[in-house]
Amino acid sequence: MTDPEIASPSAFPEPSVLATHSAATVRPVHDEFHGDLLEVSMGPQHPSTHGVFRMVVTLDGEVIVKLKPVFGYLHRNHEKLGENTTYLGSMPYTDRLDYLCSMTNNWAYALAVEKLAGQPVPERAEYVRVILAEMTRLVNHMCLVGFLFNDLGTSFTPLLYAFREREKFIDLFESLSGSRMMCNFQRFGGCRANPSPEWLGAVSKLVDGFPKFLDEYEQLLTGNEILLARTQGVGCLSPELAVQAGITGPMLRASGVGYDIRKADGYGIYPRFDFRVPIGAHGDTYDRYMMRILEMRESVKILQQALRDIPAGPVMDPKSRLRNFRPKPGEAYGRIEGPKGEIGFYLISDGSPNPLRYRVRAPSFVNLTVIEDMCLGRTVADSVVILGSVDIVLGEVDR
Amino acid sequence: MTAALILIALLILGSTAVAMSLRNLIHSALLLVLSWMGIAAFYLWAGAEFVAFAQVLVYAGAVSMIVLFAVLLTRRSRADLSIAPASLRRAVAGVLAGGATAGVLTLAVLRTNLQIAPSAAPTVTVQQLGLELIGPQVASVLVVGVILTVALLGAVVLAASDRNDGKEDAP
Amino acid sequence: MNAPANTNSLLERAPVMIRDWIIGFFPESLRWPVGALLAIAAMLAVFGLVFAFLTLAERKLLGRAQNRPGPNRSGLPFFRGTKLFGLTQPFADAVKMLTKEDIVPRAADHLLHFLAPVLVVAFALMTFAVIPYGRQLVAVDIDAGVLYFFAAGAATELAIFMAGWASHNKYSLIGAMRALAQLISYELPLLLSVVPVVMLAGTLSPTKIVEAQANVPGGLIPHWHVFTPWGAVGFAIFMVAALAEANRSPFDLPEGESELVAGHLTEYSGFKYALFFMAEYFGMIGLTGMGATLFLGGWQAPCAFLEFIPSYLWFGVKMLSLILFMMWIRATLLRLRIDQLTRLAWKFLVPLALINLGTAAFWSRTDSWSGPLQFVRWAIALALIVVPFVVIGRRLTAGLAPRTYRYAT
Amino acid sequence: MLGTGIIKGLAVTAKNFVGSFYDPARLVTVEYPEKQIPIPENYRNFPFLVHEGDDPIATLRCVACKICENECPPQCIYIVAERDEKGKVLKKPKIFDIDIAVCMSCQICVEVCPFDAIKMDQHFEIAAGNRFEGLLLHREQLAKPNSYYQKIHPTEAAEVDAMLTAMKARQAAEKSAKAKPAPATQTPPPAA
Repeated sequence: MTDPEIASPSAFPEPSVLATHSAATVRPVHDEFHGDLLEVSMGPQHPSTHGVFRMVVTLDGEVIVKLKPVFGYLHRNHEKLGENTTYLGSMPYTDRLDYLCSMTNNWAYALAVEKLAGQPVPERAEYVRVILAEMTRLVNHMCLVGFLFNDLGTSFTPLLYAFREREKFIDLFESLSGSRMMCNFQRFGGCRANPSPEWLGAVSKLVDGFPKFLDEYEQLLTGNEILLARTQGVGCLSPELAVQAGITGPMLRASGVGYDIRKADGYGIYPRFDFRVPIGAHGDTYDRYMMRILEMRESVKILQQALRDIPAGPVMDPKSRLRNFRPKPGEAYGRIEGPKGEIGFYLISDGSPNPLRYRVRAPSFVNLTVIEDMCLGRTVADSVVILGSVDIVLGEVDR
Repeated sequence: MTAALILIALLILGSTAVAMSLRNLIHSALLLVLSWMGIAAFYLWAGAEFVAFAQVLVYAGAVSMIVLFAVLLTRRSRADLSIAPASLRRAVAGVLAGGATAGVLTLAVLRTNLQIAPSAAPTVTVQQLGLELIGPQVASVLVVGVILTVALLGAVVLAASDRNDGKEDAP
Repeated sequence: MNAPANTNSLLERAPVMIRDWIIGFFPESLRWPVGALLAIAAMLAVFGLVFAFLTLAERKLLGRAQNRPGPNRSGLPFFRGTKLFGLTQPFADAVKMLTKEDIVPRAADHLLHFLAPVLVVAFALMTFAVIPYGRQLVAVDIDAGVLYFFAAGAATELAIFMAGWASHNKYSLIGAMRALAQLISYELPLLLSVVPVVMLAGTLSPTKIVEAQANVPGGLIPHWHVFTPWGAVGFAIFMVAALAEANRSPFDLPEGESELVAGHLTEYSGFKYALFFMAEYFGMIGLTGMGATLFLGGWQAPCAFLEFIPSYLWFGVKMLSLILFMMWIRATLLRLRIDQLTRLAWKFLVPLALINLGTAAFWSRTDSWSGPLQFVRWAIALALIVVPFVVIGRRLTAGLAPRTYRYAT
Repeated sequence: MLGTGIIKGLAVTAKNFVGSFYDPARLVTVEYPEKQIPIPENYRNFPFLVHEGDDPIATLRCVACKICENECPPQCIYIVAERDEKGKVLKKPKIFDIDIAVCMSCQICVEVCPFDAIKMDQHFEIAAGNRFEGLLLHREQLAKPNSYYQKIHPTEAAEVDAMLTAMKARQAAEKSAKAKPAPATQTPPPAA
């Protein structure tokens, strides 16, 4: 069906509305000398939109005058499903939200339910959760950086280097939780299985070798003049607009706002680890790329500290119940610093085994709302790079 | 050899004639380029390789692009141009103009005494051409140079005036 | 031109002898056309095979650079189990391309849609006529060969425009416009980088340019143009511009797959797409061939005593090494945006090529300097080139540098 | 200087290109059908039913208590309990279907099963000709011997067997204690 609002060019809002909305000054749409505007629909089947996401782009020559994001193609009714299954039943579905980092999704959901039911978590489980979360952050940032350079036009070389390293981490997830990406590993009150010393040894060996990979990766890319030209000054996001739009994660820190939930909330046992939070200055695509690289280096530090002083003991709280788990009526909001930003679960319980309301605060969805402001005045090639730097996963955007 | 000559002449005339009659502007522009290629073939037949390749390089390479871009970018205004219904007055004006130019051309051709050159023209090597250009003809080369730079600067000014009312494009 | 002893070595004269032997069978009047047809057939066969194995080499090189083996599964049709390290992959691709359905969009301009790939390949092949592959191995020895080469190269733009326009699709139109902007803006540095060579060699004919780079008997350093200051910079500019003319890696904007799907090739499939693909490789072969002829001494051996190896092998080695360098670039570099690409051409390559012209003039004027003056000559020439390179380079990348970041408390 | 970043990048790709010929870390592709990557022990794909003895259907551990059917998030398990001639429900599943097209191998059924009757398999090459009958596995196709379970999950199987034998021993001890002083104590119902 043709969306009436897009179809007829005359239905464009007055340029004055657009002008106040964003910094780019937009020429009147129909003046004679400049010719008409070209409307191009990029997606949903487009090689570089990271899944089924569509951008209806109005071009004046090469410059974007209007960009309307259209998503919802991957909507699977995740939240209504959450209301019809038990609390445990929703856990495997959280793997399918942001399918690149299932461990952090599980942890956020488990944290929310533990807050709701006041469930204590043993010490070793906290350490295991931190280790798995930081490993997921490395995996996600490697994927992002790889795909970003694929959008920039390298023929898969950085992507394949990043995936070579990611495979090693994914294999460790598989040997622990049984599945590479759909781990379903956290439970309310701890983890499902106790990692063996050999597994922890393999993780520390892999983590110690990781900075060497990062150095080689930065040597390939960070100084590259074409990369500097293509990403510096492209897609700038002002700190004020970022805060107003509720942006979180590396995108927010790239714009200069040093807000990291691991430091702000201090959930789990993060206060025990010393790590730094990198901040950008310009909020452009290059800063967002460097945020991920520097965050990977910080995650390696956290992992090394956690692996060094992980205690022995059980990973599952004995009083935790798997079946007919009925938390007392009330509500809770558990959030963690996922690789893409603040991923939070808001639960309302009415005492029955199914939650009354099950709401997911997905970072990709919120970070995507400012895509038009960053793309106005840029060219088509830039819009693809800006979308790549926002790091969206459609499973999380559409839920 | 004359058969090839006639063939090329027919090619040039044919393509320009068809180009005039076609509705589709792009097709006529491309046929125009074909006629330029025909002229380059003429130069080759006359043994002036340098001029032939220069013709192909300049016309088929660059001027054809300008023509096609012009046709492409003014596509919009063509729609508003309403062609007046075929009236007798326009037909008469057309025939008159055509007749006048044809008359002038045939007069010029008849008036000049074209001797048939006894033997093929001496092949001029590129080096001689170069020396000739830099030697006695150096003034004309410099004048042409100045004209081209002025044209280039004009284009830059035109484009610049178009750009500064749009958003300043960051490097 | 000295005539070292080896010109009569069997391998050296083999191709010419075969040609004369075959021509011998024909009456006098037919000699010329048969010779021409023979040359065409030989070139098509050789460059057809070179194209086939170049696609395989590219995929293997790209694969190995990305820690994967590249195509190694294709075997022979009837010997099921044999693994030939992918050597039959190009023929498998050819069969696939031939059997794929050739879809022409209904709204497309059928005549132009069909004509575009034909013309692209025709013009790409026409450029092969003037490249000297060996001592007597040049198809057509025209006086203005270099100009002919770039004239044929410039005509391919026409065909790319036809492809973009005839597909009647938004993406192809933007792709075609980008391709034209790129080709036109890179034709200038390409030609300007060749002008010093023509100026120093004093001729436009490729064979004479190669002979100008012959080695002094007994000399060890080859007398190629690339070993002079203006030659090195000219060669660098030529290679960058050649990358852009052949739509290769940092400049493969027209079929920038991440934005415009496949640029002006979106509406092509099956054999027509293969023709465009072939034309890109022929363009690459032609440009690297001409680059080797102009700057790397065509079929000249690096030094006198190495001349027992036949001349066409030297040409092959140089051309293939340049092509492998282009593939190496493709495995590494990102793609430039259309305005950066044209800005690089107009604000960086053209001024540098003009300054290079000046240095070449200085170089030719100071030919008579010898002894200590030789170093002074090199120093001045290098200064004439490097200083503007650094100044314009810094202005081009003003404000672009890897940044250092601070951390939140 | 302008070109240095690009040259460094070229150096990295060259290092990887050369490295791929001698350094195994730089050539990571495993050519699948000929060479296979060893599967880690914890790997799980689709569930299967464990049976002790040699007759698969009779000695199934599953008692058709339908806990897994209720707990399975995508509801892909369908159980109908066996009934004897008088209609009394027996502790045997007459029908036990798992639609592995729907199953997402989340192994919640394994966690909630009190009788360790269902475990996760490691067999992933299961292409079927038809989407409906082909991927709907019945009791006969699901049942696999305990020895197979010990082969694919050695450590886990060892714990399960140890726990089962301990429970059997405890029950036997209680039965004998109950049989000797018949009326003395009322044995507590086995933990649900």
